[in-house]
Formats: sequence, C-alpha cells, structure tokens
Amino acid sequence: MSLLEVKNLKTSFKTLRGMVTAIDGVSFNVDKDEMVAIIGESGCGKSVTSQSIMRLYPETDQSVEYEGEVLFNGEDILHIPFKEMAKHRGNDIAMIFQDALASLNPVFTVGDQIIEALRIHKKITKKEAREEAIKLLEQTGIPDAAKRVDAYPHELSGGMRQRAMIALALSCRPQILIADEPTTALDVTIQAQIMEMIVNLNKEYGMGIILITHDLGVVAQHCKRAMVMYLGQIVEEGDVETMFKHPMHPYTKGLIKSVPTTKTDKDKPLYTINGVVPKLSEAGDGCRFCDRCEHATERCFHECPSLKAAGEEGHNVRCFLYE
Amino acid sequence: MKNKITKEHSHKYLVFKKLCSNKLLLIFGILTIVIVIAGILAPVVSPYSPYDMQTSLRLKAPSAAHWFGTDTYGRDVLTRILYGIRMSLVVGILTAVISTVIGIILGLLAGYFNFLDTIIMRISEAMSTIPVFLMAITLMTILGISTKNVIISMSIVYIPLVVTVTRGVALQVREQTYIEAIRSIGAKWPRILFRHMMPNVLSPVIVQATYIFASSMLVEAALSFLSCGIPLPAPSLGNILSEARTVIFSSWWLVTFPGICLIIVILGINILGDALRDLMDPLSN
Amino acid sequence: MAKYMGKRFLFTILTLILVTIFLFLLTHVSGADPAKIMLGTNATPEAVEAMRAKLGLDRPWYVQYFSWISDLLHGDLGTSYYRDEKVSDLLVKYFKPTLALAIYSELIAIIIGVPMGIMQAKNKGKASSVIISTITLIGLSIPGFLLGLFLMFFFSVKIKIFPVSGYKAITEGFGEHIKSLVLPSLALGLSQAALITRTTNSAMLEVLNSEYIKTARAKGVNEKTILWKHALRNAMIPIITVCGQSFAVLFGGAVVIETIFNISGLGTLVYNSISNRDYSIIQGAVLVIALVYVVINLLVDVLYGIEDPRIRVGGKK
Amino acid sequence: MEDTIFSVKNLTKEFYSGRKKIIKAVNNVSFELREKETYSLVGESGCGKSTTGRAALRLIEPTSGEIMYHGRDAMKFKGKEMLDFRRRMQMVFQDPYSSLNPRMTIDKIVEEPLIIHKLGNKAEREAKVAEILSKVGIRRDQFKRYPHEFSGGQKQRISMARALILNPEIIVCDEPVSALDVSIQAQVLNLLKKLQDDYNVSYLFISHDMSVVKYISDRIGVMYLGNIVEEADAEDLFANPLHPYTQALLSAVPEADPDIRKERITLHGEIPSPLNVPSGCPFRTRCRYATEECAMSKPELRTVDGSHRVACHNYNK
Repeated sequence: MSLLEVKNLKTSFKTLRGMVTAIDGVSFNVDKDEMVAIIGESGCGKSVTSQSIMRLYPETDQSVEYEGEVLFNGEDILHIPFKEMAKHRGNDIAMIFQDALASLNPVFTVGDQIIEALRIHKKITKKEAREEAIKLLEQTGIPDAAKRVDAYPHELSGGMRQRAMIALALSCRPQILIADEPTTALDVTIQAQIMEMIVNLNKEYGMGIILITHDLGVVAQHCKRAMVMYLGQIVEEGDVETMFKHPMHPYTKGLIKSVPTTKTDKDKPLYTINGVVPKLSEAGDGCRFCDRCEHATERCFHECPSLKAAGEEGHNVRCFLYE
Repeated sequence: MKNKITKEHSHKYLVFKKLCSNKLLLIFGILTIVIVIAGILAPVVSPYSPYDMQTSLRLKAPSAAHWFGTDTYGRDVLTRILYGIRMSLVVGILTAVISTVIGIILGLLAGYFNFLDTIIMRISEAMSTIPVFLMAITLMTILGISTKNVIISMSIVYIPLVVTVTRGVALQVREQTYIEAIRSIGAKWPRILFRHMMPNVLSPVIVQATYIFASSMLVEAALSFLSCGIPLPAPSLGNILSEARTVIFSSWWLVTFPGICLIIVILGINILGDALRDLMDPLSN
Repeated sequence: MAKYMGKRFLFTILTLILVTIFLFLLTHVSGADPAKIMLGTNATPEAVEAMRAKLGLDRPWYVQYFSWISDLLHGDLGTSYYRDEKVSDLLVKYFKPTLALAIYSELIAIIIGVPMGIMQAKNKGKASSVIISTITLIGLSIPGFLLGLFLMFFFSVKIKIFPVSGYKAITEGFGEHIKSLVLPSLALGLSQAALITRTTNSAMLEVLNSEYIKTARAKGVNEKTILWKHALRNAMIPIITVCGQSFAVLFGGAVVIETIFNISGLGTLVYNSISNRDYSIIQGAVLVIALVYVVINLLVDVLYGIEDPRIRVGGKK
Repeated sequence: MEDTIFSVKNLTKEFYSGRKKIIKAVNNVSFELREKETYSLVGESGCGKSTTGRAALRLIEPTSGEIMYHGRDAMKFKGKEMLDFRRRMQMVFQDPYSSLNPRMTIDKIVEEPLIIHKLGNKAEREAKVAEILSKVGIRRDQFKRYPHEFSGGQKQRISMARALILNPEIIVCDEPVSALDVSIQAQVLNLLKKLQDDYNVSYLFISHDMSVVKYISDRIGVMYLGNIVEEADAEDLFANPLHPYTQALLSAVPEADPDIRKERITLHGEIPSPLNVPSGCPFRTRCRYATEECAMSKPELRTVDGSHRVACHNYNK
C-alpha cells in the first residue's frame, strides 16, 4: 500500500456556466521516500489536484464537488467530514505555495504562525512551541533565527519567506509535503538553494514529496518520477530519464522539444506546439490535445484515449498511437 | 460534456441572469421602472394639476377620485407625488452627472500628476471632513433656496467622493503596462489621460455615480423636508412629506404614499448600482 | 510608527487649516453682511457702517481671516448675530445631546453591522447571505427622517413605550436618558449599520479569498478560527475606516433627526440658525463637527498602526 | 565600432528611498547596440536590468550618463527630435495581460502609434495595420476583438505588431516571454527571430532566463546590483564564464535535460539590498574567491579577450 493513493480524482467547480470539471480522473501514488513531479502549463489542473488532495476549497457553499478517492494510509480523506480533515492537514500532509508573501498572514509574526501550527497538532506549551519554531527556522537555513522568529513576513526577503513557509510546513513532520511551484517566484540562485533543501527533506526524513511545477528544468534535475498534465488529465507518466529522452505523448514531446537549453542550436527555429491551450469549458468528447496534435486522426476527435501502459514498466501514456 | 451547454452565452448575460434570480430585487426593480416611467410621464398621466388648491377637498382620505387622498390644501396627492418623483429624479441625475464629470477630470489629473495630487487630494479631504448633509445644508443657506442651488450644492458635496474614487483607480491604471507602452511610443499627457486612462477608470466611477444618484435623492428629500431644498409650492417628495409633518399622525396617507415611493425609487437605483457593479466586474472565470 | 503618526498629525493640521479657509470663504462669497443681519432691515446705513467697523468687517479679507483664526485659537468663535450669546457657549451647551445621540447610533450601527457582515461573508452562496444583502440594500435606501417618523408613529403614538420627543440628560436619570434616545438613535444608526454590513462583507470576502487563508487551512486551523482570527484581523482596516467615517456622518445626519425628535443639539442649533442666517453659529458648528471628524480619523490611523504591522513596522503603505 | 547605432556610456540611475537614502539602481553601465544584433542584459530580480532598458530609452530620466543615437546625443533631444527618437526606439513588455489597453480593439491599439506620429491617412493606416497584424500571425477576422479575447502568446504578438508598425531600429524587449507558458514561449521566440530578419531591427533583450538568452542573443551583459559584471559573445560566455557570479548563475540554471546534471556552485546568502551595496566589488559578500582587495576597490570592466570583458580583481590577465 502506498502512503498516498489518488484514485480517479475528479474536481468540479460551480461557475455561472454550471459545474465545470477542472480535473478529470487523476490517479497516482506517492510512496514514502518518493519525490513525484506533476508537470503542466497554466490551467492544466496541477494546482487543483494538490488543493483537492488537501481539500483547501471552502465546501460550505457547495461550490466544489469531488469524485473518486484520496487514500492516505488507506483512509479515504476525500469523503471524511470537512472538520475531521483539519486533523490531517499540516499534521500528515503539508503544503508550500508559490507566493510566500501572499501565503503568510501579514498581521502575525512568522513565529506566531509556526507556533499556531505546532499547537494545533501537538500538546505543547507556548514556550516549547516557540523554541521548536526557532529550531525549525534554523533548520531551514534562516540565519539569526532567534531574532527572525519575531519578524513579520513583509520584513523578510523573498528567499527567507519561502524558507519560513517551508519551516511552517515542516512543523509537524508531515509524511507528505506538497510543494506547489515552490521556486517559481524566486531568482535562480535562490531557487537552487530552496530545491536543494526540498531534496534533502526527501532524502533525510523520507518525506513523500509532490512537486508541482511548470519548469521542466527543475524536474529534470531533481525528480525520479513525473506526470504530465494537460487540460485536467494526466497524459503521460513515468520515469523522468526515460520520459525526457523518449517522450511518447505528442504533448510531452512538444513540451520537451520547445524548451531551449544551453545546448539548443541557435540557427534553427525552436520546435513549437501549434495553437493555444483551449479553455476548459471548450473541451470536447475527444482527446483533449487533438486540436493541436500533428498525429490526430478522426478517432481522436470523438473518443478520449485512456491512460495505458506503454514502453517500459511504469510508463503510461494517454494516446491512441501506442495502443 | 455538461460544461458545453451554456458556452455560447457571454459572461455579462450569465451575471445578469444570476442577478434576476433574486426575485425580491427583481420585483423592486420592476416597481421602480413603473414609478419612474409614471414620473416622467407625470403631465400626461396625472388627472389633476399639482398646484390646484381646493379648500373643500382638504385632507380627504384615499378614494376612487383621489387614489392617494388629498393634502392640507386640497391638492391631489397622487399628482403631487408623480410630479415630485420627476423633480427628485431630475435633481438626482443632474447632481450625479455634474459631480461625476467634474470629479473624473480632477481625479484623473490628481492620479496622473504627482504635484496636482497633493493639492487636489488635500482640498478634497478637507471638504470631506464636513459630513455630506451638513455641507449641503450649509451651502444651501449661503447660496439661497432655489432648485438650481440644490443641484449646485449637492454637486459640490459629491465631487470629493468622485475625485477620491477616480484617483484611486487612476493610480492603478497609471501603473498598467499599456500606459507605459503608449508613453514609450511618444504620446502626450492629454492623449494618455483622456483616451487611454479615462475609459479604464470609467466603470467603477459610473457605479459610484449611480450611488450618488440615489444618495443625492435622499439628501434632497431631507433638505426639502427641512424646507431648505426645493422651494414651495413646487412638488418634490421631500416637500410633500415636509408639508405633511403637522398632520402626520392623523392623515397617514400623506406620509405613507410619498414615503414608500421615495424608498422604492431609491432602492431601485441602488439595485441598478449593484447590478452595474457586478456586470462591470472585470471578467472572471 | 512614531514617524507615521507624526506625518498623520501634520496632515490633520493641514486639513483643519483648509477647512477654516473653506468656511471663511463660504461666508464671504455669500455676500451676506453680518452687520445688516444683526441690525435688522430697518437699520440706517450709518448704523450698519458703524457696526461693520465695530466687527472689523471693513478690514481687508486676509486681516479678517487671521484675526478670526487667532480668535479661534483662543477658543473665541465670535458672537451669535441674533442672540446675545457667545457661539462657543452655545456650542458647548448643544454639543452633549448630539454626542450622546451619535455615540448610541454608532454603537447600534457597529453591533448590528459587523456581525451581519461577517455572517454574510461566512454564508456566501447560501440563502441567509442573500437575505442579509437584501435587507442591507433596503436599509441603505430608507431616508433617516422617514424611518424616524415611522418609529415615532409606531412606538410612541401607537404603542406608547417611548416618549414622542424631547431629550433627557443623563443627569436626569439613566433610564430616562436612554429611553429618550432609543428611537432617534435607531433612526440615525440603521442606515449606517447597513453601510457597515456591506463594507464588512466585502472586506471579509476579499480576505477569505486570499492565499494566506489557504495556508491557514493547509496547516489544520479549523474554520471557526480561520474566520474569527485569521480573516477578521486582516479585514479590520476597512471596517475601522467605515466605522470612523460613519461617526462623522451621524453628526451630519443629526440635523434632521434632532429636528424631528425635538432634541436641542447641534443639529437643531444649526437648523434654527439657518432661517436666521446666523452664520457665526453655522460656522462654529461646522468647525466643531469637522474637528470631531478629524480627531476620529486620527484615532482610526492609530488603530491602523496597532492593527497592521506593515504600517507599524517599516512605516510603509 | 562602425555599425554601432546606439550606445550608452556610464549610465546611472538613482532613486530616493525616503529623504536621504539613495538607491543606485543602475551604476555606470555602458554598452552598445549594433545593427541587426541582439544584445541581452541578464540578471536576477533587482539587478537593474529593466531600469537600464527604460533609462536608455529615457522613459525614466537617467541621473547621469551619455546616450548616443547615430552619433547624436540623445540626452539633449527635445520636441520633434525626441518624438522621432521615440518612433525609432520601441519597447515590448513582460506582462501580456496589462500591456494592451483593455478598452480598445486590437486594430485600434496597433493603429495608435501611427496616429500619435501623424503618419498616413486613414486608409493607409488601416492597410498598414492589417499588414503588420497578419505578419505576426493574427487572423483578419480577429482584428476587431478586444485584448481579453486573446491568449497570452497572441497578446505578445499584438504587442510586437504595435512596436513594429513604426519601423523602429531598436526594440527593447523586457522579459517578453517570461510570463508565457513554455509551449508558447517557443512560438514567440521564433517570431522574434523571424521579425528581426524581416525588419532589420536590433533587440535589447532583457531576461533572467539563461537558456532563452543563450538562444536569442548575439552578445550578453550580465548584471549584478546595478553593474555589468561581465560581457561577452553568447557562445563565449556560456563556454567560458569568467566572473564568479556568472559561473554560479550558469551552474544554477536547471536544464530541461536529465543528462546535463552539472556540478552546482551554490551561492550562499542573498542578494544584498540595493540600499546597502557592499563596498568595493558588489558581489564580494557572496563570492567564494573574495579577498581583501575586493572590499577595498571596485573592479572595473576590462577587456580580456577580444570582446570578452569582465569586472573582477581575481581574474588573471
């Protein structure tokens, strides 16, 4: 049994146009010690996936509907009462977000926010929690942690804020950490520092990590297994090395080829995927990539392929070309 | 897929449809439209003259001949209400338009030029330290009581509000890249201000203008109620209520009908303002 | 923080100076001659001239302005044109009822408005939220004086639980005092309650949509704490602002309500002075109310500082 | 250099933060731009690359320095000369969502520069607009649409059309692809290259993305805290980075290729605040080779090999 099993997760939101399905049938597992990446461009549903696992959308006004299962240690946390879910959040599964400045409450000190998290899940005194908070800040590489613990988020630099965010997420030693674009807003040199830290968490504490990103570089450099999402569906998953070298799905192929690396030939035009990502509400019955695909056949427009094993073991692809 | 069903409808249509789902608001909205149309057509639809006094008909309760009864001078209340609505609407619209036009220009200038910002905003802040109603009544005392002066005083009173709103939006718009882009092409400030910035500050200001419309009708009614507004004997909703003050507890119709009409019209305009606000909200989804 | 407050204080002084200039100009632009008003219509031109000289009205306008200001700073607001009383004495006498009325109205507005706004935001998308928003809209559309007349008709004339009019000072017994102000405070406060509800709702909705609320949820904070601790703290600034502003609005609205309920406060004083064209009183009363507004705003600024560390620490924003 | 069309020398831009503190956003930056070439400024946020681009166009007035345009001193341009300068120097911005006026249809947006510069009559302008828009790949039936009906990549194409319609010599591209999705980036980069060939424009390309910069540029200047620390031909810079900062920057770039897992030089600490620039070499606080000399004096940018220039004390000649 995997630590986290997502089975056929489908999330729909209430909009003026009726219910719109943001992700449709997403399934994957995360084991202890494992670092899995979800790759995709904006609007592909990668963030919705992570926030659905955490159930971060307010459910009181029925604006969101979930289908499928999210099994954490075998327990379906997608359908337990909303109130009980709070016990798992932060304690078992924690999350870090892209924009640390917006994600930290501006009116509380960094320390207060960590102490709050600690005291929700653990029975400790304020003083103990404070000491623990300082320790956590030190661990995440914040110099002068005993002083910074009383700083407000706006007083810290971008990199420091992201570290504080990580300290907050680590506070209860969760078994799974979801990192939603943790380095996108940061400069490359700071990016490298933060990624190094996340990789260490995975190695040292055996924390299962779901890395959500649009940056193929970050995935290629740090992850073993990855999933590619397009318009709310996983279109390909597998081992990073194989997938980057021999991508199968036309979208994955295009994505990897269109990103320039320092080895790209300057005199040739870059490979491009035609057209634009369609709107979610415009998705038809067929394969969601059919409008932009070079290999699309009649069938692709009417029937949606399912995610099937192809190539090496553990490699799945959602395309008729490989049936 | 169920996503596709309403694809062809525009976002604005969907917002409008959602607004209409609040039945209570819809009813008030329709009532307002009826009352406003009746007010506009007052000279055509009203059976009597608003000024004809008939002492024999003093303070008659509602009847078939006089649906809303008669007042202390024997005038038909319904007729006076219809003319009164007309008057209140005209005063409200003119106030909203004048204060908005002047306010937009000043607000844009303040939002674009830093040196004007300090001057305009200080003055505007000083003016808003005096509460709207007090300011209006003070101006009325000084200017003298006349319909024209009601409009002038209320316009002055609301200008700082428009300036503040406009300037706030203008400051945001100024930072948008398309303003920098048009500047980098070589455009001069009048073009930037009035061709590029103005259309982009307009929506929140128009919403504000409808609120000013409603609120100025309230203020006008209160001014007239205290005999500092529209001079008698011209009918305005405030005047009718003011004249009824002495007999208020014996002749209920003199307060009830004009009062309800006033509330419904103002409510209707406020609903309009809310609807505009929701419709003009930047396209989400 | 000290720097921030210093700056706010300077702006306040500047605002007050502008208000005095504004008031001074108003009476001058109006072309009304206090000498004529004081002496009545039958006064001889010589008598008017003598009076003008006595009042110092023959001096250039800027001299008049500065002498008016220096009098102001000494607490001298001049003499009423009509009654033989000092304006400052009159203002002190009439200030208390208005202050009491404004405070009770404000309390009503806050006690109703803030919780209603929070409930509306919390229940977004549910029927209760729609009901609150509809009530709010109606509340904003009812003129205070109409509401006052209605309340008076119902509670004083029909049920007779509250006095029809008049004001009882707190020294005449607390019960009587409160009783005399319940209806006027309601008439005055309810529309402000609607305004506060609206502002609270939109401020809360904005905050509840923010990323840090997601973070709070992600670390396991329960929904109640999210609402009352994380969201409310952040929504406080617009709420405080609207409460502060509404207090000033109440002072302005008092003119009508006091007249209806026959409370001898600043509003009634202003109203009576209007028909007499007693500008010195109007000037004084407006100045006092502007002062109240400015002081309230200064307090609001202090609260901002306490509320928001981004202002307190670093002096930004 | 003979074909140099535009150059800046010792360009400096200072901002005031508060009353006394001065931020040197751009510090003595010099570079030149040749005909039909792409010169890139790379660096992390706050290094002053965007400010340099804007100051070079005099969109913000430089504090000091020299801007030469075809041998004429652009700092002295006024009136008609300035308008002509604006016409020949265009800009494309980072954020596709806010760079087009949401209240104008795209054909009006693209026509606007022609109106500002009073070029052609209505029919001529329309023909020109149609030609340019087709060139950047916008279909004729889309001309009357508003910006929000287009995707980010299409908006960036429209921005390009707006810049190109005046036949500029130089286009400053401020992070033109960094807000776009990866699959769209490639489309826009290809378009940029194609348009350079068709219209003979030079690009001043500002970016933080090393891979993109490598692909598009002929020459590159690396900026750190307002200074250019290294300048070289693109190939040369990547093959043989000389400045320790450039080395670290290149090693930190995550390559989208699992085969290129390189030895990473991790920089410790953060970029110092521009309010508090270290004495001497600005990079010394994070540099692993820093010596005492680095704290004492600021290294000048000097030529080491052909067109390769570096500002570092420790580089042996």
